[in-house]
Amino acid sequence: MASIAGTKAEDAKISWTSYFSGGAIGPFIGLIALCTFLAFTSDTFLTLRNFLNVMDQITVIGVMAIGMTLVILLGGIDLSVGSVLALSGMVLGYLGNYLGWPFGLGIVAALVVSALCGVVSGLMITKLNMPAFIATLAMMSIARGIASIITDGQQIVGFPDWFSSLAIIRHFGLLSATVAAMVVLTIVFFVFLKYRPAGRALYAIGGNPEVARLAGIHVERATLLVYTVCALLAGLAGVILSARLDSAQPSSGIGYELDTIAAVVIGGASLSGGVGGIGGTVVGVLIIGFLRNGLNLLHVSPFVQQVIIGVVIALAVAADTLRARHR
Amino acid sequence: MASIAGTKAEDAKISWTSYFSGGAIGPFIGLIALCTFLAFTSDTFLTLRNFLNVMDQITVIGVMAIGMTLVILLGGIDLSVGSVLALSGMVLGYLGNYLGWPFGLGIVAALVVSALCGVVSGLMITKLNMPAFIATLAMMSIARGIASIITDGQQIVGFPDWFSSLAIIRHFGLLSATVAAMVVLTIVFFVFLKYRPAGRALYAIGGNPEVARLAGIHVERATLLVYTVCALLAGLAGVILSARLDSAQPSSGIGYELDTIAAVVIGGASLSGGVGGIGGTVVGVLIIGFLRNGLNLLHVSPFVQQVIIGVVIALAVAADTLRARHR
Amino acid sequence: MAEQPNHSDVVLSVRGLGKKYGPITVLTDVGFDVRRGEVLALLGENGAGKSTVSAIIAGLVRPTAGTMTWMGKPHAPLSPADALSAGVGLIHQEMRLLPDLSIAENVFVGRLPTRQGRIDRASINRRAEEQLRRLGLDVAPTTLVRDLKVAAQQQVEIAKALTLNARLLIFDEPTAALGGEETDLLFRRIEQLKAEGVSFIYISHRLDEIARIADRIAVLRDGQLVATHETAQIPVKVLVEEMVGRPLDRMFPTLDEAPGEVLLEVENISSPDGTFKDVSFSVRQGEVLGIAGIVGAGRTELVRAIAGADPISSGVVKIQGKPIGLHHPSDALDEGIVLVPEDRKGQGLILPQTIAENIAQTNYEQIAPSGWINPRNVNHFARSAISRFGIKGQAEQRVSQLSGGNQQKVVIAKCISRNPRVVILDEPTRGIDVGARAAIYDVVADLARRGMAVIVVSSDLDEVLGLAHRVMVLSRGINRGILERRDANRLAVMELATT
Amino acid sequence: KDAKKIGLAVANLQADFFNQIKQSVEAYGKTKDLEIITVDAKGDAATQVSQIQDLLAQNIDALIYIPAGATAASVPVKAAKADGVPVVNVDRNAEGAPGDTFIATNSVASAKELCTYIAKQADGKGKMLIIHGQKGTTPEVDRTKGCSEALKDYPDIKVVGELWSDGWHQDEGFKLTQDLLQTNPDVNIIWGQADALALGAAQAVKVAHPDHPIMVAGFDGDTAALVALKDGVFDVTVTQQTQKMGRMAVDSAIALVKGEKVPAEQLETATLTTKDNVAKFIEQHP
Ligand SMILES: Nc1ncnc2c1ncn2[C@@H]1O[C@H](COP(=O)(O)OP(=O)(O)OP(=O)(O)O)[C@@H](O)[C@H]1O
Ligand SMILES: Nc1ncnc2c1ncn2[C@@H]1O[C@H](COP(=O)(O)OP(=O)(O)OP(=O)(O)O)[C@@H](O)[C@H]1O
Ligand SMILES: [Mg+2]
Ligand SMILES: [Mg+2]
Repeated sequence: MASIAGTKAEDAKISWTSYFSGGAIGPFIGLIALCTFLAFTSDTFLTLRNFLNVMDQITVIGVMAIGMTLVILLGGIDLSVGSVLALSGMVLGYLGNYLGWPFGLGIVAALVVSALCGVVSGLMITKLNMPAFIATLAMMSIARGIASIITDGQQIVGFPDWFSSLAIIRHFGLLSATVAAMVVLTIVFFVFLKYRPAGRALYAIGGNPEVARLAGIHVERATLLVYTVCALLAGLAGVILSARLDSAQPSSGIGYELDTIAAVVIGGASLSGGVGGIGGTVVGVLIIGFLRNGLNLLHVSPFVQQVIIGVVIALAVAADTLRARHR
Repeated sequence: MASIAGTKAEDAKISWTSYFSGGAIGPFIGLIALCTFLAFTSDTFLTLRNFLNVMDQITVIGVMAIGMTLVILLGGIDLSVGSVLALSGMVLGYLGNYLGWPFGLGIVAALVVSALCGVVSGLMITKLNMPAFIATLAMMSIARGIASIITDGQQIVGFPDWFSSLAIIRHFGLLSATVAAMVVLTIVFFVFLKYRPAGRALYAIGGNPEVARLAGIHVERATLLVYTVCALLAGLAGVILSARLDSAQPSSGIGYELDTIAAVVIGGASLSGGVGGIGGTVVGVLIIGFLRNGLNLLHVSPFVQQVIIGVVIALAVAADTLRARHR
Repeated sequence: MAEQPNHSDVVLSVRGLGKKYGPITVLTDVGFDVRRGEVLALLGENGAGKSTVSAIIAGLVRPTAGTMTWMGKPHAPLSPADALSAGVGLIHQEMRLLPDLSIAENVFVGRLPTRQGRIDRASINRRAEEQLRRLGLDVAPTTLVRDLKVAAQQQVEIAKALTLNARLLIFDEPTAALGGEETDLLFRRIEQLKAEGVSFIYISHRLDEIARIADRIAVLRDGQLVATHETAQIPVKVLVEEMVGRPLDRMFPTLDEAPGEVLLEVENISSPDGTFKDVSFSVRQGEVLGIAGIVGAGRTELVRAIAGADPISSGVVKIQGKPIGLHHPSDALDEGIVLVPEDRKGQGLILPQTIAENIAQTNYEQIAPSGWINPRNVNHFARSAISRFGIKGQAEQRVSQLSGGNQQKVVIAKCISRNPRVVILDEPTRGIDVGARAAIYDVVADLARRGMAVIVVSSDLDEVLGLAHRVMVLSRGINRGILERRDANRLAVMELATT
Repeated sequence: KDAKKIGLAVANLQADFFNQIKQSVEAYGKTKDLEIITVDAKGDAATQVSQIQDLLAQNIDALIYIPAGATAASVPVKAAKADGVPVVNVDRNAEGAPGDTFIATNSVASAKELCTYIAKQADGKGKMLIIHGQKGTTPEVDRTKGCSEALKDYPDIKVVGELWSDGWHQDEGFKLTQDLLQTNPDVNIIWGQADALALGAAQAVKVAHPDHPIMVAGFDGDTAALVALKDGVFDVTVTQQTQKMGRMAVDSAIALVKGEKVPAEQLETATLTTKDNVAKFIEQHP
């Protein structure tokens, strides 16, 4: 037998990092390099307060990116997350502030409506065999339209104190409830994808849906479920954003789908499916989060920021390739 | 051997439509249905003048969609087209209005700069093996940043008369120079993809790059070229938009990448590559163009428009699946 | 035909099975039984409908007519999951594995065992490794499938099926990519499972295997059952006649004994990663050179390098004495070297395209000499290739709809229609039926007769021996010797191949 | 206490109006020896909250806040107040949590003045098209309100068509106008609720070659638009005093840091601008 072996030691060295980053070692190195750089150039970057701020800032994208990871693993894409986020916030605000529903019930309703969007996208994809890109593009337009129709484009301001404090009060001086929710969800889905057969089934479907089907996996059901979960998480992100802004507006979340997909792909996932993971996504989300935060701290002018963000994203991902080639 | 006969007549019937729409018969039917509906509900829709207006309105997306078709055929994606469009316009305006270059030279320079963006994206994809999504996302951010830096975010207004008249004067009462350019480009690339071996090679690469390579096709070179052409066409779209608006601004073209990709995919192209064509793309561009125009003619409120656009896009594409299933 | 409806041992009975794809009829009125602990061989030409029958039984495809009974109960699986839970497993002929997952995960895909709520990785790794070792593959179970060659992947597929604990296993050409040794190991496993009462439906185009492993035989032709035999000891000649519908006089063509000038010279080439080292040989015009060796010997790498598909680290390749640069497959093609790759789905075909498009892709110099394509010429060219190679399909049909063997024929057709000078065929008859195989051998002989240099790589020793003027034996990447036709026999080759 | 470091959170630098204010704040801040840290939310409220957190993390002395999104979010103001940082709101103010001072153009009054001028120019009769901004946003609502108040006095001016843009962009102005002209070729007034929309509308009119003159009006007084106005591309706009607002914002911030009292609202009117008085605005933007 030829040498597939002989790298045991190196394997072990790599594995602890790759364990969490889900194989996205290049981006992981990029993240470390970025943080090191920022720590040396900005005196506020490496403070607990700034770190907590960044955690706050990434919560919305972080929660959405979890769902998007599942979708992309499956070989799909979901362009509707930004619109579903807006719809969720508007439903919540409308039920709570216009119709006077108990706010907790409003949250549940907002999540249900969001999940329904996912169900519709999922059905278009599985039953009508539509490309995910088109199905979710249609849903993107529809959900945004409905979100705007609810109050004829007006925003809704002023939610109960307990609700907006979810995003503001940092318990034990550390985690706000929303950040805690993101952390918990991240861990739950990390474990799910890594240790549960149903999680691994997503990798199989993304790798080759026919093979997965032949192995007895219910591909359609899983697909439907994943789009539902993704939309549900987008809805949750909408609730979190509403708490954070203490308001809901139909125009929120525009362009978030690209940010979210970017975070997942920077984290090493492949848009053709079957490759990626929550670990990598976390790295991707953190790269985007720290990058934006750091550039603000460094007083980089907004236009130059755009250029730098582009370059850094390219570098972070290219690092992976260069490393792979070097081996 | 199994009998494959009995479908000759039907085949022939389908083929003349599928010949031009590139197999996107569902969307083609959708387009016809849409036009019929609009013709009956709006008394201005079916006028020559309105038709010419729509042609004007789709020119920019139409030109970009040609390049995007090539990219998508190859199995790639280009998110940077909107930004490259803006950059092209700003380079043109800056050289012409600020530095006083001859305007013709400015156009050439704008196109060269745009093509360079494509070269850079293409090199990231072929040489650094980066996913097209990330490479062009990075380019999207970089090009937009540079476009804004040129004049510190200011727009540039007022170009030579001959230039803006390119988009205004309708020769023989029909085609303006810009619309004519779009039509010519469409025909050229239609012929290229259909009747030139180099065009067919793109289908092979998109279908299976390894098979294409073994067949002697220079996959890397073709990829680089296609991204360059796509960016070049986006730059041309930027020049056209500048002529049309008689101004250039760094914020133009935001979100056009999704519109363009949507047009191509609605036209039956597959994001996994190897399937699609200019005919289908034309159908996709027309669906989007007529839909927006028609809804405006019908004075539909903007929020309801969004919902309708989503539904119609879904229906147009679903028609294809349902038809396929029916057979 | 001999049917025993109430035979006590019958586990699966199939009655009146029919399948149509739109206007295309693929199966008509197929009926047979499978008994406990037996191997039923399902034979037939390419496109006869064997894979379709298997897919129906395994729940992948739904029939348009007919009924099935499994263990005495009606069997109408709506999905593979239904069939699996009933105890019916399938190794699909064409199915690929999941390249980005480990071997172990591939083996246990869809049924990963858990312990304390977590996937029991230790157990799947152990069981996968154990199973693979019994099949003769010694690689770490955590290796990604992406890094395996075709043969090893096939073994993983087999391991997957064998760990299913199914009561009926359908093997659709499991040995097409395997060498002799691996086949022996597989057969040993099948015998063991038979003894445990597991039944098999076994599909293969290697008729010599049938006599060894099968208990009974059913033959399909054009989607209809034409014969069932209660024993596997049927003369090959008879089986072939039943499959093809006419007698087949001979397998191998007679070769011209007078090769011409030396055309291709390979001098001391090595691969960068050492899969082959310092290999030299030459091929004359009109000569067929066979390359034999056990699986993993490096034959595929070697011929890919000669075709410019992979880089070489040292050595030269010459055509008519002139060294050629090989940086890209196009360099080789320009010199008239074509390669028929071993992996038809990964390297040979663009599945969503039609037969015509696939064939045209490599032949535009001929189809469109002016640089402008006339679609009519494309179809015309394809039609002549279709009839020349006996492909069952229409020019406008997508290759993904073809049966495996017919896909292989399309690959050969598209490569050889170029009129090359050097033709390299890597496992050219994998998955090809006997009749078509003889036709391909005729094509090979014809190529040689027309003055081309032909290289045939095959794991089927009879093929190499029957077809080649000389046989080069490769083992662990090293040329162990080149045997003249008169010296080449099984023993001599195997001796060199295992050094 | 003297102000040294001031944070400037801009809604969207892609819009000329905001960019003008930004440039004014930066230029004027320089003359006062202030460090101005600018961030651009690109129109997204959530991004802006993040950016303001980043600003506060750097211990700014005062915040100049131009809210992004449909209407002003209150959270940034609350966060700044929690850190004891005074806030100067520009252009928009949040209902629940106003800044220490609010500097803006009186949109309703300005729109009213503009539409009154238009109506007079048209001799109090005719057909009018309105290209609205993004539906539901504060400027769109206020400008629409001001204009309709003016038009109440001119019953013979009919608004025969109106459509809404998604992002106040020029190309939207073009398309929407083109489509509206299609069904109403006989209009004589078009009002774009921002100069970009008006410029797009003017271009659409040019393409349509109408057989009668059509008056095109805008709003904002963008630098580039003023040049276009001079060249006769369109007819009238109201110029917001961006430079002055920028200077006022800086002065207010300095005063607030010192602990001086600043009025809660400082509303400026926009100046009606036509070909006749545009020259001085081009030379020196107000
Ligand atoms: N989706 C489809 N549409 C149309 N025809 C199909 C489709 N799938 C299979 N066929 C046809 O069905 C016939 C039987 O195919 P099948 O794969 O069962 O053959 P097979 O006996 O397994 O052949 P081989 O030995 O080459 O594997 C072929 O002629 C094939 O072209
Ligand atoms: N059964 C196997 N076990 C381990 N490695 C294998 C096996 N089969 C193939 N390989 C890998 O493939 C390399 C050479 O394979 P290659 O395909 O070139 O050989 P081959 O002689 O053409 O065999 P094949 O019949 O599989 O085509 C080996 O060095 C090894 O890395
Ligand atoms: Mg088969
Ligand atoms: Mg091989």
